[in-house]
Amino acid sequence: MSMHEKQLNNDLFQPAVRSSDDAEKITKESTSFWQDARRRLFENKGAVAGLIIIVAILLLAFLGPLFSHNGFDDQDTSRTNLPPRIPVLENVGFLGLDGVDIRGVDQYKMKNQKDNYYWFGTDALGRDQFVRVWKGTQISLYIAFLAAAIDMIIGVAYGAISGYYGGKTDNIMQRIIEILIGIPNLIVVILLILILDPGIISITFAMVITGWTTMARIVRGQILKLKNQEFVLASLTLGAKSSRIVTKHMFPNILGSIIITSMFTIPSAIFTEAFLSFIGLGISPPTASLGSLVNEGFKSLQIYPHLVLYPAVIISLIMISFNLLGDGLRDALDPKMRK
Amino acid sequence: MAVVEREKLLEVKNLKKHFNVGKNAVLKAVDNVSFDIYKGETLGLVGESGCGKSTTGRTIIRLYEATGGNVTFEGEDVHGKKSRKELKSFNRRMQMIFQDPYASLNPRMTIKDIIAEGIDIHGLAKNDKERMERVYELLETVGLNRAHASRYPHEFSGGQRQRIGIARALAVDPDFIIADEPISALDVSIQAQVVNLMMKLQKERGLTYLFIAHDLSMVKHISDRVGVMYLGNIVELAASDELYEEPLHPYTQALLSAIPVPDPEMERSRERIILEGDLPSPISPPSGCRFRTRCPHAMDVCASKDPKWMEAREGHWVACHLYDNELNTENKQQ
Amino acid sequence: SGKKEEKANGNTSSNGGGSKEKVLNLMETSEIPYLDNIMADDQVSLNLANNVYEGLYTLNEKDEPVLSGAAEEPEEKDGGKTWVFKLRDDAVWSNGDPVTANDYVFAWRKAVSKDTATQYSFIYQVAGILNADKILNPEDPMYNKTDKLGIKAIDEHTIEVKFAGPTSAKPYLKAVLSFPTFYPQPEKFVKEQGKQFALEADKALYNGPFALTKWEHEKGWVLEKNDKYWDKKNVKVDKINVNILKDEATRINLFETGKLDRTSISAEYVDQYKDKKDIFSTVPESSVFFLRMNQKNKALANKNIRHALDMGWDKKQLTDVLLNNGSVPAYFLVPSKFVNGPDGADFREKNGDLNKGDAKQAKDYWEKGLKELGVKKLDLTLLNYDTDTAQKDAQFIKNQLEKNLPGLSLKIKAQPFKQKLKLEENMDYDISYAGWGPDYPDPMTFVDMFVTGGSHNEMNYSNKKYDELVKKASSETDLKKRWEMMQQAEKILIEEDAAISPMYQRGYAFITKSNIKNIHNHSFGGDYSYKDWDVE
Amino acid sequence: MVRFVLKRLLYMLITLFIITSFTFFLMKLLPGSPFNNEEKLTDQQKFILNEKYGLNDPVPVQYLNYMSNLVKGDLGVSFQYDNRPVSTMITERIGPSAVLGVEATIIGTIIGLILGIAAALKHNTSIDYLSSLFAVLGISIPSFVFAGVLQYYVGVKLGWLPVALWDGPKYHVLPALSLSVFVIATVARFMRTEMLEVLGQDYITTAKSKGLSNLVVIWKHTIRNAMIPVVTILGPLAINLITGTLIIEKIFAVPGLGFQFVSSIQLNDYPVIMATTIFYSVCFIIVILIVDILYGVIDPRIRVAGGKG
Amino acid sequence: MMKKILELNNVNVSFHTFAGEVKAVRGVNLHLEKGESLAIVGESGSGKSVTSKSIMRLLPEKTSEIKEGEILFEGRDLTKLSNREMEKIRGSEISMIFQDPMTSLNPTMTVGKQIMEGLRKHQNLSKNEAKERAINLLKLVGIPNPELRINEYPHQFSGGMRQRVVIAIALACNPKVLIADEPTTALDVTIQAQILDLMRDLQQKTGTAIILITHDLGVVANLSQRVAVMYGGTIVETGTTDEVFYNPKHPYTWGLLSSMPKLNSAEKELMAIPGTPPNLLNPPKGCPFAARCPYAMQVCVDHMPDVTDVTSTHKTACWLLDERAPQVEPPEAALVGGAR
Ligand SMILES: Nc1ncnc2c1ncn2[C@@H]1O[C@H](COP(=O)(O)OP(=O)(O)OP(=O)(O)O)[C@@H](O)[C@H]1O
Ligand SMILES: Nc1ncnc2c1ncn2[C@@H]1O[C@H](COP(=O)(O)OP(=O)(O)OP(=O)(O)O)[C@@H](O)[C@H]1O
Ligand SMILES: [Mg+2]
Ligand SMILES: [Mg+2]
Repeated sequence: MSMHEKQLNNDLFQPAVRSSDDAEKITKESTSFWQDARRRLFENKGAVAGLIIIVAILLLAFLGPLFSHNGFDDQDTSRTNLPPRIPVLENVGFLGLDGVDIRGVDQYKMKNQKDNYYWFGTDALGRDQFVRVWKGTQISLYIAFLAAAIDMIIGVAYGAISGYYGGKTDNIMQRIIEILIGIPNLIVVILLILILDPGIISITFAMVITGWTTMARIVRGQILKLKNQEFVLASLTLGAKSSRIVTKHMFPNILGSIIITSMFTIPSAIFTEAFLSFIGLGISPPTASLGSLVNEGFKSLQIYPHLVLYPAVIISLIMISFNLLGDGLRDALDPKMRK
Repeated sequence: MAVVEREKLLEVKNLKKHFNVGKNAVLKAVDNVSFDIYKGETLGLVGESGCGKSTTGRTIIRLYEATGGNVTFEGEDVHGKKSRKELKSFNRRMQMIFQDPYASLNPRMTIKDIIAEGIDIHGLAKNDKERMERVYELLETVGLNRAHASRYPHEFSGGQRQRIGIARALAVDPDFIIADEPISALDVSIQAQVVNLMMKLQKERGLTYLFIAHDLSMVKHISDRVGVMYLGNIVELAASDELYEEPLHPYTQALLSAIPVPDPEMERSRERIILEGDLPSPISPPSGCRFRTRCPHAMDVCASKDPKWMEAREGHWVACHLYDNELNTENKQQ
Repeated sequence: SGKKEEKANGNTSSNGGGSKEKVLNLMETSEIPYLDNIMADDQVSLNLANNVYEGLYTLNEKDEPVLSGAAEEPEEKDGGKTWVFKLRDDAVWSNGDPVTANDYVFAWRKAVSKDTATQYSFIYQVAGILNADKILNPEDPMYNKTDKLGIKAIDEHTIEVKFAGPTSAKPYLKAVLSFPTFYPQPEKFVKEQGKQFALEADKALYNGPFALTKWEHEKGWVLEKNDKYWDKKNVKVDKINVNILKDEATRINLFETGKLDRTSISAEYVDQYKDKKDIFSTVPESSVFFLRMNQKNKALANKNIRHALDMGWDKKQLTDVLLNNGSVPAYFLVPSKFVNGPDGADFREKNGDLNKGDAKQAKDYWEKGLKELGVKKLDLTLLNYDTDTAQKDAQFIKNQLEKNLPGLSLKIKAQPFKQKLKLEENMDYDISYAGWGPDYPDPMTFVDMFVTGGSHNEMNYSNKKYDELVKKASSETDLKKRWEMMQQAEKILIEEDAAISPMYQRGYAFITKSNIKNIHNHSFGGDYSYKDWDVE
Repeated sequence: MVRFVLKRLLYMLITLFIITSFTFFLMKLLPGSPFNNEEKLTDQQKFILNEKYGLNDPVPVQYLNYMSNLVKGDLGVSFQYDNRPVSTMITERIGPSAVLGVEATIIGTIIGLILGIAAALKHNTSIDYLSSLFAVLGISIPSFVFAGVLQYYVGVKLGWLPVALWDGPKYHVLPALSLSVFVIATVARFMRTEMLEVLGQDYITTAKSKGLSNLVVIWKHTIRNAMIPVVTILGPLAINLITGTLIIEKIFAVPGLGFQFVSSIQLNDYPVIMATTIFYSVCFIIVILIVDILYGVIDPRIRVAGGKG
Repeated sequence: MMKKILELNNVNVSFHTFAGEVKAVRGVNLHLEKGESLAIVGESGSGKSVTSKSIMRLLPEKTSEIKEGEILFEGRDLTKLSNREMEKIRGSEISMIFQDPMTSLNPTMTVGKQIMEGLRKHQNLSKNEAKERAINLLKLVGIPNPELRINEYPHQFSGGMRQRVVIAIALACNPKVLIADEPTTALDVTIQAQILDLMRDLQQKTGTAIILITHDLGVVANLSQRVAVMYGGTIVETGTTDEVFYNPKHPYTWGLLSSMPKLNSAEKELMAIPGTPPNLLNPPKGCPFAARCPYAMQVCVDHMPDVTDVTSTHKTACWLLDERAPQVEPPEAALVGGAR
């Protein structure tokens, strides 16, 4: 009835030879969870873009200042408030990188700085904004990472203890968290900053003191879930000690959530710092953070927009890229998405 | 099969496991369950979802602390206070296989580490080479090969994963394995792989199983004796053939008649006992006999009196007022 | 909103025919702390009091006291120790009640009462009103006995004021009496209102050129020409809207959109506006800013080090580039164009600029100082305000000093205003950015700060000669001598001892709509008298 | 339900007690005194002032006084503003802040929902990417930057809307818009995720298999269910609005609570700082409570379970 | 002869995923006659649900595609209908029940509303009429107190009850075809018995044709007149229930039958099908079962077997039925009848 019946050779109707292993063979290459996650992460364009931007900003934060012969606090009142000017790009009119300010005056000419190039311009004290922006980025990132790290330590420890021991301990610890959650963080941060000596450590401390509850809740939730997972029960029936359960079974499985949560702690710490700077409670000069630079620059937004533009763009870039990376990591690490 | 003179491996007496759920609410997941398991046999445990099968298994292996009753393993009380060492040796002798082939393997560990976990915990291998040897051996025992050792769980199919779970349990050379619905998450054609493997292993290693399932045909196939649970109680326990041929308890009867048989002819001619309604909530179970609300033979006495757990025939235990001779004679006298 | 504007327009046209309603749109950076003139202790309150109330004297555009509530100059008795004032009988409160002698007595007694606890009660001591110091001293038996204060109502429109010492030693006395703490208050009304007094616009009575007709807390207020004011024909402006605007960009934006007539601007904006002569102006002030050098610190106890720190930075760059608002470099304690001496000459004319050294000189002093101290390096902290401008200034100074004085490292510690004051009070600082504005129009308000143990000498400075001069000057009735003593004291303080390092005399840059005329400001008390302002 | 609310009220009280005490002692740690012109005060005067405000008592006594007054609803008087009762200061200021907050929430939620829904329905299309980009930008760019830019361009350059001040509906637009950007972004992001989640649910397939049109399925089954979890983020959003108002009110000269809070911080006006903190906490806790209750009301699963239990 | 109400001719369905094209259904031919009950069995991932969803056109619009073939419902090709026309068919002419009763009802809408929705859309009933009808439907599927329960939410119902509600929804407009995708898999045996009983009852009353998807052969034997066995996206064997159970021709069917323990047999060794199902991302060129088939020949690996008519109703796609192939007997365990 069908065409190829005739074309088929009789020999083909012999039992096929096969090794017994064939049925169990796995053809795909072996991949661990993390390799898999990495692949998924790299498939996510947004996350990759975020990652690249973060790396680029990190590099620039440390290498950027080296591009300039100026220190971040080198003042010169003969070159104050210069708009940005970049070689080559200065010739591309619409970019506005030609040293002409918004009133149309070539400030470099006016201030006898014809031979100098300040890529991001200078501020009211004649400091090279390029160096300051990257130094500020360093500080902001430092605060953010520190906050995230401390947050992680306290939050993870609290959440893990609460979830792992369960029962009364959990009950009490949860009640405490419930009460803490009722406290408006930012207000407490503001009050704390008021009494602490302003500085990186105080700001970080103030942010951390209220910030860890989210992490604690997430970790607790995860631990509670894991505690009843069958692979943990299996380990228990094998006689595993708590330490083994925690290190081998729980920790590797909540690491993803911890990373994801931290990815969102970092931008929010940067944001909080910027906010504090904005209401005058941030880093004290001459040290600058992105937030304090924005705050300073914001006052002259209309006259010297370059002072606020660059730090604001970098804050936004950091926020965007951490958010994108965080989203990407969530997709990559969230077991829900896994087959 | 001679029921007499067999060596008891495990004795469960009046086992109770209650969970506190919310304020003042107690969920009696397992309530007064007693049975014995003999060396080398497979005891099946069936019942509807939520009737307490898993809880029974988990309480026996001490994943849960029992609320009451005791469990003796080879004459030794395994509940109550124990030193860590004693517990550890107990852990070596009793093992468990889990239901969900996806949740029962740690996704962050390689197969060899999963299987070797018991070996590591109990220090059963002197060195890494010996450890790997044992892992390979176990893999082969469950029909997988060496190449799989360094892979991760998500790369395996459900059946393969379940076999990995079995290999993990076997790694410590247990005598007794509690298999909690090891096949219900698997496809029919794959279920046979696992069941055959389990039966093969039992034959080879003289293992004893407590086999928990809700699929009666599979339970019957693998078990020597079967216990039927309903809402935290065991209502009937008998040798599997006997149970299937002459079920005594109305619930068992209904359960059996409810199983669809892959035989159209038979299906067409079969009389079905369709039970009314659903399983009541275990938080507020019916008084007296817990099955009475759905029982086609319910009597007044069922609401007021707990049925006794008694041996209606030799080796055939049942808890039902229908078979309570005293009660029946009482009734007759009236 | 459309409706509001319409209404405003309507007003203008209906008022019209002849005169158009003259409206000023001004701003403040903070809410009115006190509408009660006795409590007023800050620029906003004092300025308001100056415009809605009136005392015996007011300051004219040259800052000279002129009669206002008093009908004529006082009759002097007791060799000048008692003054008798005749009050004007046409002055009334905004409810129509006359302003009586009793209102003065009531107000002055209230001002020194412990229950009032106004921060400006000390001005009664400054004026030398009889018993004021005793009434205010908790240790004195006369403490809080306010009826012992040297003021008495002779009749409904006459008051008699007694002074503790000769009034001739206080050439500034009449100007002091123009200060709002000396204004009268309507006793009956105040008592009726009780705690509510002056908490809202309608909870106070006004006897000044303007009345507060609307007060929306934290938002703004409205002053309207006071119809009952005895001199209302000389009040040109009909209405003044004041909004609270804390953000500078907002102020500029409002100015640009015509919603605001005048605002101060900071350095950044000066560049923007300084060429627009018709709207840009700078206004000098009588406040002087200086660095306190705490002599509790060993290094700062060294005169050479202090000299070095004073000369080691470029004051002109600070005022021209950073402040850029009409502030001038200060080489003095007593500001210029503040008050004229008995000879009619400015205080500065004689003393001129002190310590006007350069970086090289500074370095020499520095090296000498270091040698004397036997160290190569010095770590000092500069206590600072936390405002943006102060921060910038401090960074500039730090940068300059560290550059010019090798081995110096200066840390900046910025603190909110109050905290900074606390630290100063505890002398818990090395160097501090400080400022002083006059309380009365006399150099003494500056000079007596640094006497040994004085409450404003928060830097452990002590010089016997200086103390002597100041003490003598305060009771010297020969005004010329007195003047010279103060000049001499200033010289000692700065030229000899470099006890402080003056930074600048503050000025403000303003942009003002070109149709606003007759603006002038006072060097103490309330900043402005809107009575004189005009809108064209 | 009643029990749930009562329990929550108890927590609220504990939380409030902690916050109040915490704030009180923090205030005591603040260096500096609250008096103006302190430079010019003599020790005598300071003593008198302290006496007047009860600041010479030992701290525990002050604490007890404060707490007992608080229970009576007396928040003390402002140090800055001539004995003005703090409670009236706060009640006067709530208005603009609340109006602004509510407007921002409403604008933000509506626009956010629309964006989120559009993104989810046009999943993986340019609409999705655009809306997601906007959401990320909205979360990433500080609100004061938006405020500054809006004020300058819309207010000054274009002259469409008032630059600042608070004199009628027209004046609300820019501040409310600046404040709502974050709300828009957050709601959009959340809604998108929830929509996608719901769209993948079995009951959506069931609804489709009934023959309902796409529009009906989306409107009646998807959006409603996706919106339930969105309610949970309204709490955090509300807090964020508080922080937003601190800045936005300053920029737009809105006479609100945030504005006052910032000035009271700058002026060390303890009673106002404390009262505002307590007030914010109360609002915050109430918002959380309302959100929780609301959640129960709109989600029948919780409603009925709560009702039974 | 009965009338074919639904006919699938050479239907191919693919999913476009990141990893590539998943050929989930490959050349499926099926038909359903009026009032009959057809079962589709096969292991997980064999394409049963995809086949049924493609009839309803419920596959995800963006990622899936019916690549080839036609689906004729009363002569109309469903693949060619506009969305609007399809909406008219869904729920009124063809309706569907899904596997998981716990998730297939909208948790925030009362049960009554969910039943009424379809009614109001397709039959233009007023609110009260629809309510009346919904109550009747609930009564029909055996829910006590329907007047009260109609206002309750799904979570207030037990699993079995919910599945009854789902059935009520599906039956609301008296559809001609009811597709039940594993309607009892998530339920307990005793509840499953109730539901199966109910479905059989309803079919007799309403005459609706049923496509029953399951992998439980017991359920098939219980409810259906004809069976189609799917494997790897293709139909490997179809026939009447008796034919397939008592005279199975395909080795996969044999495997399926013999891997099930029988209550009444004493056989101790089950026949397991070794290995795992094929990867549909890259489906085998030949017979999809070849890799696991104990009787596989070389031809099976490279060539798709032809469909052989065993009887007019019984068709099998297997090379073993070719005359050139060696004669193979089904294993003992696969013989359902043998044990009788
Ligand atoms: N940790 C626990 N806390 C509270 N209740 C529990 C817990 N574990 C089980 N239960 C309850 O105990 C009862 C019995 O549960 P169990 O898991 O033993 O049933 P099962 O027979 O194994 O059901 P299934 O067939 O669904 O696995 C159920 O009602 C369940 O909800
Ligand atoms: N949305 C989808 N995207 C990609 N692949 C899909 C999608 N839905 C189904 N598939 C694939 O199509 C194949 C057939 O799936 P289908 O759901 O029809 O199987 P099934 O026979 O119903 O199995 P089960 O018994 O598990 O329900 C599977 O390999 C599955 O991975
Ligand atoms: Mg179970
Ligand atoms: Mg399916």
